[in-house]
Amino acid sequence: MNWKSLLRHETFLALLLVVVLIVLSFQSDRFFTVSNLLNQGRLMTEIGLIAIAMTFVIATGGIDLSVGSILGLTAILTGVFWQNVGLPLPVAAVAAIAVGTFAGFVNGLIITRFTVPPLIATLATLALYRGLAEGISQARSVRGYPDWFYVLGQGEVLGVPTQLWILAAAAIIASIILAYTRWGRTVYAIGSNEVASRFSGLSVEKTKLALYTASGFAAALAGVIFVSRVSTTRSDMGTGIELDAITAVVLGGTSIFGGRGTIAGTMIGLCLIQALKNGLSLAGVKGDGTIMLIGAVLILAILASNLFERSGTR
Amino acid sequence: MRNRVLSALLALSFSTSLSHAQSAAWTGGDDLPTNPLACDATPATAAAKPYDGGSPTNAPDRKGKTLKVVDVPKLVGIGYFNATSKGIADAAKEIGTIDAKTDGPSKANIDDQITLIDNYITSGVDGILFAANDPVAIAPVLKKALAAGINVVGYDANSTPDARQWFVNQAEFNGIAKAMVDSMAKETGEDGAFAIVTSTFTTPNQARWIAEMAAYQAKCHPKMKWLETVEAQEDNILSFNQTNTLLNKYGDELKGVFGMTSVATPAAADAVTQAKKCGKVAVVGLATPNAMKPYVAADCVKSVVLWNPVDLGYAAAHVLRAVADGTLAPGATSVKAGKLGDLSVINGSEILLGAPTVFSKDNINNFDF
Amino acid sequence: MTAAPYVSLTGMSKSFVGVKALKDVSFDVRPGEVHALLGENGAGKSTLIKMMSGLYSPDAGTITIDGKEVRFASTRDASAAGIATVYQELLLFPELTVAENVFLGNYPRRPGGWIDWSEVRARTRALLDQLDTFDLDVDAKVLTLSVAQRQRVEIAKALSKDARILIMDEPTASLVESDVQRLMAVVRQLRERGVGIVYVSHRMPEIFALADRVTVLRDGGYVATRDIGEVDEAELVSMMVGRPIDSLFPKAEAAIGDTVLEVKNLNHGRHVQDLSFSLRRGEILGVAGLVGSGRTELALTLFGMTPATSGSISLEGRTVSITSPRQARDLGIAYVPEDRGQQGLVKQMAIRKNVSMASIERFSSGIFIKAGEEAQRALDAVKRLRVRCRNIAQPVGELSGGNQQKVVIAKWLETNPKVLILDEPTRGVDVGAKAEIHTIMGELVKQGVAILMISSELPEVLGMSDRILVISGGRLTGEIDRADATPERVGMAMTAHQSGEAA
Amino acid sequence: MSVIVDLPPTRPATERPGFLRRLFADYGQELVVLAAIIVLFAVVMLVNPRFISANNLTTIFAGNAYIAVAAIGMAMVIITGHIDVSVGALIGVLATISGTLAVAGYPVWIAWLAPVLVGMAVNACIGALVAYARIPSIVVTLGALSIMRGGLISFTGGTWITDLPPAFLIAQKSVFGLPVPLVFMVVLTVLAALWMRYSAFGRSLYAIGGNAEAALATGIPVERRTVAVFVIHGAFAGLATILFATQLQVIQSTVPPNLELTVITAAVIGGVSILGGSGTVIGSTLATILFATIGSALIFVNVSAYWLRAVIGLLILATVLADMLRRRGRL
Repeated sequence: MNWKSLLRHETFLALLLVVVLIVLSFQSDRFFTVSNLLNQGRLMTEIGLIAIAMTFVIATGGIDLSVGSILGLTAILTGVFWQNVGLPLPVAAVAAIAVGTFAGFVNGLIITRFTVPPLIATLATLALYRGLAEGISQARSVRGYPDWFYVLGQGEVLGVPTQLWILAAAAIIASIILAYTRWGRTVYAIGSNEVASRFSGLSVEKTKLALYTASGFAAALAGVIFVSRVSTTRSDMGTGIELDAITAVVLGGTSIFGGRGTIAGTMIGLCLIQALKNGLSLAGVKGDGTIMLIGAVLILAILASNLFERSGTR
Repeated sequence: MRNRVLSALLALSFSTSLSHAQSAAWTGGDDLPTNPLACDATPATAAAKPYDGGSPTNAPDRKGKTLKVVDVPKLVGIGYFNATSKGIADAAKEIGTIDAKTDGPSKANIDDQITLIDNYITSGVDGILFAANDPVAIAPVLKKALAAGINVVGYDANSTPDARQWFVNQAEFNGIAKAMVDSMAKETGEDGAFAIVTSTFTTPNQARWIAEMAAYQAKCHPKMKWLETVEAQEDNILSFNQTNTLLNKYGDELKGVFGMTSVATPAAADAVTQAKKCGKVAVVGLATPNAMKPYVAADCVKSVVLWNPVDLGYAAAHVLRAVADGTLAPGATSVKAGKLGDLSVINGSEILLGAPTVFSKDNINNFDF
Repeated sequence: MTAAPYVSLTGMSKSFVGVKALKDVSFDVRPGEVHALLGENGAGKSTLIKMMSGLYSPDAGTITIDGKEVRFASTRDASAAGIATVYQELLLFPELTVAENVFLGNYPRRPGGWIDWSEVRARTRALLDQLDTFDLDVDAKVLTLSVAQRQRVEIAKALSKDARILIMDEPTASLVESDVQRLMAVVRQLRERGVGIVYVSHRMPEIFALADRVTVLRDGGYVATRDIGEVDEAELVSMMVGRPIDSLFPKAEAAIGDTVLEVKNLNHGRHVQDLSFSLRRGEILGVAGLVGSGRTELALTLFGMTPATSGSISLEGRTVSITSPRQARDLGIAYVPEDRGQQGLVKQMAIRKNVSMASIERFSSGIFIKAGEEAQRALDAVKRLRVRCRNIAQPVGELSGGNQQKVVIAKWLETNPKVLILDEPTRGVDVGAKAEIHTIMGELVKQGVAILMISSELPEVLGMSDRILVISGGRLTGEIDRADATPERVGMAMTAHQSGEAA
Repeated sequence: MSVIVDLPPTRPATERPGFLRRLFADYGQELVVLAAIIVLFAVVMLVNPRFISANNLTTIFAGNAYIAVAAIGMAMVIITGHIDVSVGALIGVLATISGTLAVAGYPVWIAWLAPVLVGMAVNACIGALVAYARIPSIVVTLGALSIMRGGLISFTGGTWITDLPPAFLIAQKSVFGLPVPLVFMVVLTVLAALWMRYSAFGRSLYAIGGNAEAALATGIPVERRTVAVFVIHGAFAGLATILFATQLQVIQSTVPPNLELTVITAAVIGGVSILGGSGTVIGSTLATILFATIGSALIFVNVSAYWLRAVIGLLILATVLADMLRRRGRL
């Protein structure tokens, strides 16, 4: 049964997360504190936003490697629009997000109109968008934003980091869309069998176009939050974030071949990675050791859930 | 179809390059104000400036107590930061009351570095030593550390001053620029043409050096000709290929290559060596001596500019100790740094390591880092 | 002559996830005979075949070759024992050439281990010539071949291994009549050469034309083995289904009403040229033609997959332009495609979700899916169309072909179509389900739906249609009323383009 | 019941398509890439004739040979229907091993052989996880990437390897006046291309990538072949490492930035279908040369360094789109 096996992976992952949390809180008494956990939420927001959109994209059997570059491009444009063009900062940020969203739309166009496989299309735009960020910025940073802007990335609302509200809202909305709406159904249908979806009158192209656009939007929004969090723009922002997001999505049980995956899984995967990064660091493990362990967890988690599934169905 | 696309692209690239050629500044520099030194050896007269660093909130009295210190360089896994890390370890051993460890991102990535520092703040260290990947981006997390009562000292790459207490300046940007350009002028003559191989244009230190070099060259060696700057990441094969391409493009016109990173400089030297242009094309650059020994020994590279990164780490650890003990307080004019003796305070809250060292065939074998 | 069996299977049993797929079945094949294996889908034919070809290992039972007991650990073992299989879904590699496909995994070598490519090509040529297939380039990539040509390649591949036993799993399911004839000739020729053939098919005429013996399975169990002379069609069908079947083609009398669909001078590419016809309420319009004649392309054009380049389509008197399946659906055109697995269904998804897929907007309020209503409608559909399944949450891929087809039909009925296009509605569907699908068609036309039925099976076209369109080379070469339709007339029109008489 | 339709037993024999059409059909993408290289050379040559000086040709062809060699193995993996995002990290690890052995005074042939063997061993593990544990290759290699990147820093601490014995530096040598990396690249590409086109093993990789289930039913040992192709890919990564580690007199013992993306891009731009089952290693090598040519050309035509990467992105996109248009035209 499809949904049962899916549930099994997420349950397993959630259990793993609980075990990891328990073990880590024994390692360091500073780990399992409200302030630390909230703070970790702040740090994982950008990856989280991108991973949510990426879950949809991967569930259709696609992939978007250009998100890191879109993040960088948006960051740069926020600064350039504000400082060089002279737009008011909110307008500049919205305009930059619009461009980032458009970059995602272009990905979608290349993929749907020219039927270029998503991996190749976004591999090309990965280079292109990063290049644009570099060219437009001339490698200059833009700094010195007004203080109110930092509320987004460094401030708190009701005691919780501002961007965590955004991430939580995005996660809830996205999981409702994926699980309960016809858009979500269309996503799974495309991921399982694109041809049959088309033959069933589903708008495959429009859906894909919308998803890559949404992925661009998520990356762009993450870009602005990132700028607000680190108070500066640089054209190399977000380099390699695509792999982090994909890792969270895949760890969360979304099939890389499409057709299955949930936002809950992605969020658990994301939390697991962040908890490992933070907890191990608090427990005195160095960054390089943490990377190794996350790699091993990724392989072992998928291996374990594969084994579960097989023993269940045979 | 295809040809049209290509020619359109090429036309585009020409036009962008033309529009760029009109600006006089070197590619790769930043747009902050420059302050070139005098052409002769006159030392810069430093204007006295009040302390502009930050201070930790409610820091406990750490005098004489063992400090738990974490050193977060830009990235781990390169020779330069291995050397600073070694210096910190040496100092810790010598002082005895510092428990230091180095942990950094595996790529020079601002976000990873911020996350790491954040984790260490939570885990409760007494002191943080850092080399910033971005001066502004790192500021919020450092301020958070100060607010948590942690002593924060920078080295190698600064943050905004109010985000840390002190910064150990290995050599001022204009000092490095002078040493580099003077060395190049000596080797290629006053009218030589040269090119630059850097890591990425977004790396702040490199951008600052390039900007200062441009200003100094314009002031003191006006006839030298800057050809272009190329990016080569932190990738030595790419640096090698880029240098080769420059050699091929300019032929005999190219008289010198600046390597702006400890990765680019040996690769550039290797390119010149393998092109059998030793002596015809000068390589001047920032690099660690160990990586440069073969080229210096073969007389292919005459001068390598670098401060001693082991000393830099060593000084940083001493400064941190002094800050924690309260012996280095705002307004001080110098600080004792073990075997390095007294180091002077400049620019309000910076501690100067000294003039950069120019390594040559005579002294390079005295260094091992 | 009753030679000793070359291969015999005794007491074979196999279960999957606790469900018995095969219970104590025995089966044997003699050299030089065609042994037909019959049964509805799910009767255990595929399981039996797969054990014979080494893909599955039995839970119980023995296989003997020439009287000696053997165990097949892999397909390699089986093929070493002289057993080769031509699967229903042809196992060819589109990017490889014909010759490579034939000898893949089994290349003739030169000393030193290098493949002797000239030998590969020469022997492939020889094998194809034996099959009277002189027109196939051994260097052509398989992706460029037609289904019939691919099947020939698959048979050549089986023969290349000096097969003593050749298992053919529904070899004619996707062939047009003329290719079926050629295939039957090949089978006879192989039988002459002493090859034992296991022939699985749903098509009775072929079985009576070819088989020497026939074995029937039902629900994983063994029913009987008979010489072909001892049985007639009705008897075989009732053995398979377990009950007597009145008629395979229950033609329902429906009142034929006004014209729903009017097509004039429709064009798309090479395969749809200048087609004009009309379709009325309550009518079943059969479309006959060879593979590649443009039958399916006509359907795809009407359905908006490959929008018409010129010509007009009017629905209930209103001229429409159809550029996407979605639009076709909104206009009341439904299409049950010929490739069920690829185009018709999302196999991993539950029955419920497949049923609602084409009309998901109707099951939604705003963007949200009304799960309760969706489930209710799916339950109704399953009951109405007699889909055999555990429950509506079962993935469609686990159902038999006939039940899968019913789900596809159910999906389109949810859109309340005015025009229902059925492309090969009973291909790969077993006898019982076939009759049921035909009954459903009858019920639909009674409700006033207009059906356009494309089929390669002439008996089906003749049995179900009120009128028959014949297409050849993308052009209309005949329009025949039910009363005048004979196999010969339809057959003539199907090959008409070669004489160039089409307008 | 059935209708007998008499058809002549043979239809008119389909004519064998001509050599050129066949070439276009079989090597379409490769020809697009080749054309792009030639056009670039022609245009840049006009701007600056030094572009085709012997030295610059050496830089373009030999300087990036290690990428081409790694891309050969990557092409094979992708043809089989898998992917490997850990190859950059693997090359970093192997280079460190090789350099360490060379400096430690082992004979140079051991220092050359070690990366090949270790590469094969590491990828055997990856291949086994993919083939037998049935974990998607992108997941396994994403994990392996983390493990190797972290592990390399843990173990070396990033110390550079210097004082390499001159005999070790094979990439700086020449045979018959040709730089060794060029020879490596050409010989390995030709051997691999012949092997992929004419050997039973090579053909079976296309079969597995085209339809793994069918391949299994045809009697191809799919699991064993999958492990084998990863092992071979490991060997090519080892060979690439030899070039990578001996190009300079020092070895930077970290993972070269974005090398895996470069290698994958080379393979797919060279025409290897990301879905498996088609493509050639000639394509991947040509694509590597195309990238090297673009990189060099943009310096020669004075593209502003700030816009360089954008132009590279555009050129890649143009190549991809040109190929898609070509395919459309054929359909």
